[in-house]
Amino acid sequence: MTPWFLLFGGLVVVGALGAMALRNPVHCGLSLVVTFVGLAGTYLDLGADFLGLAQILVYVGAVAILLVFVMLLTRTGRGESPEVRPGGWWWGGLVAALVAVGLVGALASVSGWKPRSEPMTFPTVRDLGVALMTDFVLPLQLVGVVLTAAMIGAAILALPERRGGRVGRTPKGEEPEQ
Amino acid sequence: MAANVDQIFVHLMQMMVDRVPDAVAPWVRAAVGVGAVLGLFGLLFGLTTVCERKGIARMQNRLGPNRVGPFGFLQFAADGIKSLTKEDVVPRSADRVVHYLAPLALLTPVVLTFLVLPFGRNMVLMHVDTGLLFFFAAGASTELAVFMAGWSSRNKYSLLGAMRAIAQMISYELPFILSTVGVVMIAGTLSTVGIVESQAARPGEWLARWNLFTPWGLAAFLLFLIAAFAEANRSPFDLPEGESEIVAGYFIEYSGFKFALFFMAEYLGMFASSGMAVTLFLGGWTAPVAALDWIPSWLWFFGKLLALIALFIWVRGTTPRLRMDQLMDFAWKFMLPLALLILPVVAVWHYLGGGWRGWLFCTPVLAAAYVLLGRALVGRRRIQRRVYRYAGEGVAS
Amino acid sequence: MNPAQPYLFLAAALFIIGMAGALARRNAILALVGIELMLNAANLSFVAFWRHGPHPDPQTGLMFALFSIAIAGAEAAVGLALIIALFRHRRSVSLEAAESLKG
Amino acid sequence: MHAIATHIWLIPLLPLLAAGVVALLPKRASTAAIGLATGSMGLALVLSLAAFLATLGGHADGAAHATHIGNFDWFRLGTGSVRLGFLLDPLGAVMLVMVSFVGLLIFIFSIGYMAHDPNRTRFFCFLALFASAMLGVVVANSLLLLFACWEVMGVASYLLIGFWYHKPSAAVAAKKAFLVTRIGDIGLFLGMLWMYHATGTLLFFDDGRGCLEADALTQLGGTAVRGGLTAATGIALLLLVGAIGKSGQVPLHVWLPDAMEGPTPVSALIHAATMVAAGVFLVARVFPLMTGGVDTPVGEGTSVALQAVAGVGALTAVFAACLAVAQQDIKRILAYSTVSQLGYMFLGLGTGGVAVGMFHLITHAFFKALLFLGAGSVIHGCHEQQDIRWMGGLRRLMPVTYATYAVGMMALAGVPLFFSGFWSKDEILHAAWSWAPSRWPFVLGVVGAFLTAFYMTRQMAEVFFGQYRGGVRPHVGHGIPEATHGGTAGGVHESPGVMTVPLVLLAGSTLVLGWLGTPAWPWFEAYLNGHSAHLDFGRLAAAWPMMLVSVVVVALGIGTGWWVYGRRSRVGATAPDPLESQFPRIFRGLQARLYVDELYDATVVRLHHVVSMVCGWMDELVLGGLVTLVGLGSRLAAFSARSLDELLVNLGFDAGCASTRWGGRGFSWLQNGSAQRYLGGLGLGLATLAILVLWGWRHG
Repeated sequence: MTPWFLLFGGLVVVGALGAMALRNPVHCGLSLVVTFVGLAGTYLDLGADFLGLAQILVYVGAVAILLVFVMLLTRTGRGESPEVRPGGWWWGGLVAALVAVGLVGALASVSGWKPRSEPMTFPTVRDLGVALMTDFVLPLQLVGVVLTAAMIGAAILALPERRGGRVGRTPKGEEPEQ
Repeated sequence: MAANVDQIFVHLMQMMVDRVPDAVAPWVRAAVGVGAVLGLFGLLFGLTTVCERKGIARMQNRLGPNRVGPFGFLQFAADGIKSLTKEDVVPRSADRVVHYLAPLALLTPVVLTFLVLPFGRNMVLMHVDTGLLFFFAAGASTELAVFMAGWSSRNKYSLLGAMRAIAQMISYELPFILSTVGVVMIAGTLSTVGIVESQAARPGEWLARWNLFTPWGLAAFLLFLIAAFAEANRSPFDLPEGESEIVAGYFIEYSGFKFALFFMAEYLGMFASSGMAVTLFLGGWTAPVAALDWIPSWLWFFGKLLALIALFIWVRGTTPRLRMDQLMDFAWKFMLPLALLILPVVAVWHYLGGGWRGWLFCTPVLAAAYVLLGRALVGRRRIQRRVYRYAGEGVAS
Repeated sequence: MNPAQPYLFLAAALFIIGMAGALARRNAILALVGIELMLNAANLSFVAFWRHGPHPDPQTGLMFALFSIAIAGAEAAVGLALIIALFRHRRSVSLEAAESLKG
Repeated sequence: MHAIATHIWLIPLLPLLAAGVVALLPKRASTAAIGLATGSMGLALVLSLAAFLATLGGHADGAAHATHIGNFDWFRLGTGSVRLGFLLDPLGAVMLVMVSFVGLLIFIFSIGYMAHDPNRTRFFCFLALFASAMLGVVVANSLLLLFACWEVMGVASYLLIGFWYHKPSAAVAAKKAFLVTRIGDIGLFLGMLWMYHATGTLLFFDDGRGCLEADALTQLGGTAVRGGLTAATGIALLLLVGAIGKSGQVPLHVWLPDAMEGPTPVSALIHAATMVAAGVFLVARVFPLMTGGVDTPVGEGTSVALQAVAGVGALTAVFAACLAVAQQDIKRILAYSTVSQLGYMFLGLGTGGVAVGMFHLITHAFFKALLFLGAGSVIHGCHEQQDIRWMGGLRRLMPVTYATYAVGMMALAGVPLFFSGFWSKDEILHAAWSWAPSRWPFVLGVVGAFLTAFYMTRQMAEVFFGQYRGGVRPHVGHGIPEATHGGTAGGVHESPGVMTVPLVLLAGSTLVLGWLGTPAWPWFEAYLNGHSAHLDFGRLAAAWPMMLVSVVVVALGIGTGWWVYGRRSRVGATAPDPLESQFPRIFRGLQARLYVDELYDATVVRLHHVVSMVCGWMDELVLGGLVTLVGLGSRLAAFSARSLDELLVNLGFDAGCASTRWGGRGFSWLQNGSAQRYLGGLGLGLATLAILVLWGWRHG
């Protein structure tokens, strides 16, 4: 347990708690960013440089921005009242506690962990690229397909709908009726 | 001798680190490095503001600052003192915590981007395998700070400005990143140092191998530069801050030192982008021709950097602001396809091994794409000389 | 205690926090945030196992996490698009607004 | 020799590239599209001829099988890899030449036929795509590649049938063709999976490791599955289902006549010459598998799969011929005749082996393309009129079309000596006669031959003889102004040269091709088997009784046809058919295609409706109803309890009642549409699982 782990782990936990418990959704989103940064730090600490930076690039640079942007678009910035379902924490907490019992129990009962026999070799970015283009080329292509489908799907979902079910851009000066 | 001058800063740093205990050596190295960068670029920031004001004034037939110090060059010091001493006004309805954190959240990643810029031979603060990725990861984080500033002010202009800025930054981030991929493909590394070294002249060659000297490199450089203008929210992409439309964009409600921080972060971001452009396309600290190798590497880097900054100022002084839809169209319908096209072109270039065959293939392809995309963007509208019509002229015709 | 265990406990904590939030919040965006947290917890454990696991495989764990990040990006985009579509119909992003789809 | 064998993949690639480029062209660039598509097809023909010559050279120097294969890794998955390959052998080479030659002629014909269609560009794109897929099927050395091309072909056929998609009937026909052939494709797909499972490869030939080579066949033939069948038989039957679907055999023949809604060149290309032949080709390609995995002598035909092939073929031959007798649409008659002739091919494959079936395939492709293009020319001349009752007397108005059509008709009917259809059909009948398991296919074949001669005579008489009866009814053509035709002949005109030249070329080949497979000089069979042929009139002598039989049958058919239709030509378009007045019920039944479509509507489609209704109902029941039912049940229990309560004890049960009701509500609470509840359920499940595993781990 390095000091870095304590620092970043603390960021992760505090950020996650904030993301889930703060009243204002925008604060939650910003708190989520803290979690992401903490996670990226943890990855760097673990020696996964590329992954850590990718985490920042994807989550902080894209996902979090997208989240807050959607919050602005849907005008939830002020927060709805009440922000939590009636009995929500009770219910969520119960389920989460049960899961926690399971997970922590499983983790705590681990025994007979064999330490790594040979020293760790950290793959360079070039190694990762070569692996992506050889052993993992099929998953890579699949991810490409999934991302393309998601992009098109998201664009279509978010396009304004017109009467008669046709999806498309509304002509200028003609706002969709709500 | 030349080698000593070239490495003078490296030696200085080494001397300093040698004098402290080993345990704190890395910390000292980091602190001195960051301090030097902050000091140097802080100073550059100040001088740039003055130069910009004076330069633009000259373009607009004005005088510009000319009172403080010799030829007004100490104006930035006066401005700095003023902003430090001004009252820090926070709107009552603002979200205080976020409002306070926003300038810091903007400045921190911008400063981080300087860590991976190689200022000269052996002069990079953080020599990592993933330098370019680090640069973009840090750069991507700035959007969040913009959002924080705009949202927390509880001002509709600042919110509008933030949304404009985010939309613009996300749109231009794609060509910004994609235009560099070609360089990575040729250099075979994400390390900024490796990229610079791959552009140096090989022994026996008289011309350096700058990426700018290839057809795709030129195209990618222009794309990168345009995207950098947009990322820096500078004219002609200064919609997020358009004074005449939304007062000052996302930092309307900032005053005093926080405002100065925003201002500084913007300029530092511009320097970082320029530095990255130098690193990626202009050969970093390498000399353009082998005969000029005796000039210290850091001089080359800063010379190129200053040239690019001058270009930034020049563009700001001479271009009108785009409209929002033009801005988006330009990013998605012109820059993104062109940036994507550059990738296969680079692959073919690599496959052909450059040379005249590479030129023969790449130049027409890129030129054709440029012409076709441009025509598609402009559409049926014919570009013609602007006709001015004045009130009182005939309404008919 | 083996070296991976702190990271795994951290991942478990992240997962549980995310799950509790996803179950409790009314706001659909925040439920999505909770799910993102759970995904990130899974990623963290991938990386922890990659680094400290007994099986000396240089890349697979990283690759798994990398692909997971990519898929999570797609998931966030589609989820948020859905929320926008929901908002357009109901003028609200409360999950209760989407409860009319019941058997 | 080797140059073409190793570059055989160019042949399908060229039309594919043309299709790709044409797809990107704007609509107005139709000239470029036509040039590209036709040019690529011409190049493909040249390459095919080169390939053909290469295989000819192959057995001149004494090689047993002039087969060239080129396999490559498509992609690697884990440790295994999926391999594809290309193949050039006599069977494929002759198909290549046929497909590209007929295809090229049809492309040229289309230039004239589609000259007025505004969507020519799209049309040629589809045509080229189709041709590419068909050529791909021919050169594929892997069942997987064959299947892929097969499916592309299906898509292209769908697009072409529905080319005039603004006509509802065309759109429906396209959908029907697609769905019905899909049923067959499921069989093919399952067969393919089984094959991969059993042999671990999908390559046909792979230096002894392919699935059509001795090792795999012995293994497949030796693997018994239930019912006394071997794996080879099972796979062969499944592949046969695919072939049946594509080749329009009974019971999946219903799509083919409807497919005539497409433009006539499409009918000629797809539904006469090439695509429907793909089923036959598939059976021929996997013939070693069809024989049951063991080398039975050709003609014995003892394997179950071959018996099925022969049975299906014989049945289809007669069935479709019957239907053809009563059709009024010139293209539909040809369509049913195609189905019937395909049945002959299957019969030939099943009883006589590859050479017999393939010979008929090749000759049929030429004369049926000829007939279809002739029909197209007639239709084009008659202003998109397709009903033979509204034609007549075209002999004088369209002399070239008439002459070439007559050649095609006589070839199809099997008029002796000079027409290719005679020789190929005769071989099939001969093989059927000497087939050991049963005499029925032969009898059915003879009946079919009679019917074929009969309905073709009918068609000739109706279309080309008598008086022109059209020009009265308003036409439902596309884009032909009403004013262009007037006068007694209704403006009927001979088609332009670009359409008649292919007709003449096809007629010429029809006359020549027959000589390649006479019993006296069985060059074709020898070529496929890699021998060289010898001229021997003795074999002709041995075959003459059969030839006599078929001559008599054909003469009888043509005679009857002429007696019924030719003696007195039809007076007016609305007059009833002579057969109709004689046997009204049978004729109407035949006209309505023996109600097969209605049967399918009443059974398969209805069943499908019922099944989907049941599914929908089950869905409601399980997802919604069940919960409500539980609630209702508990309420019912509660209600009865309360009644009892009120009636008998009037106290004490209230609490029980309430709790039961609460239970019912509890069940329906599970299904409340709240995503978070569902997520919570997931979480609870996960927790339970984790705890159970943990428990088992501790105590297990």
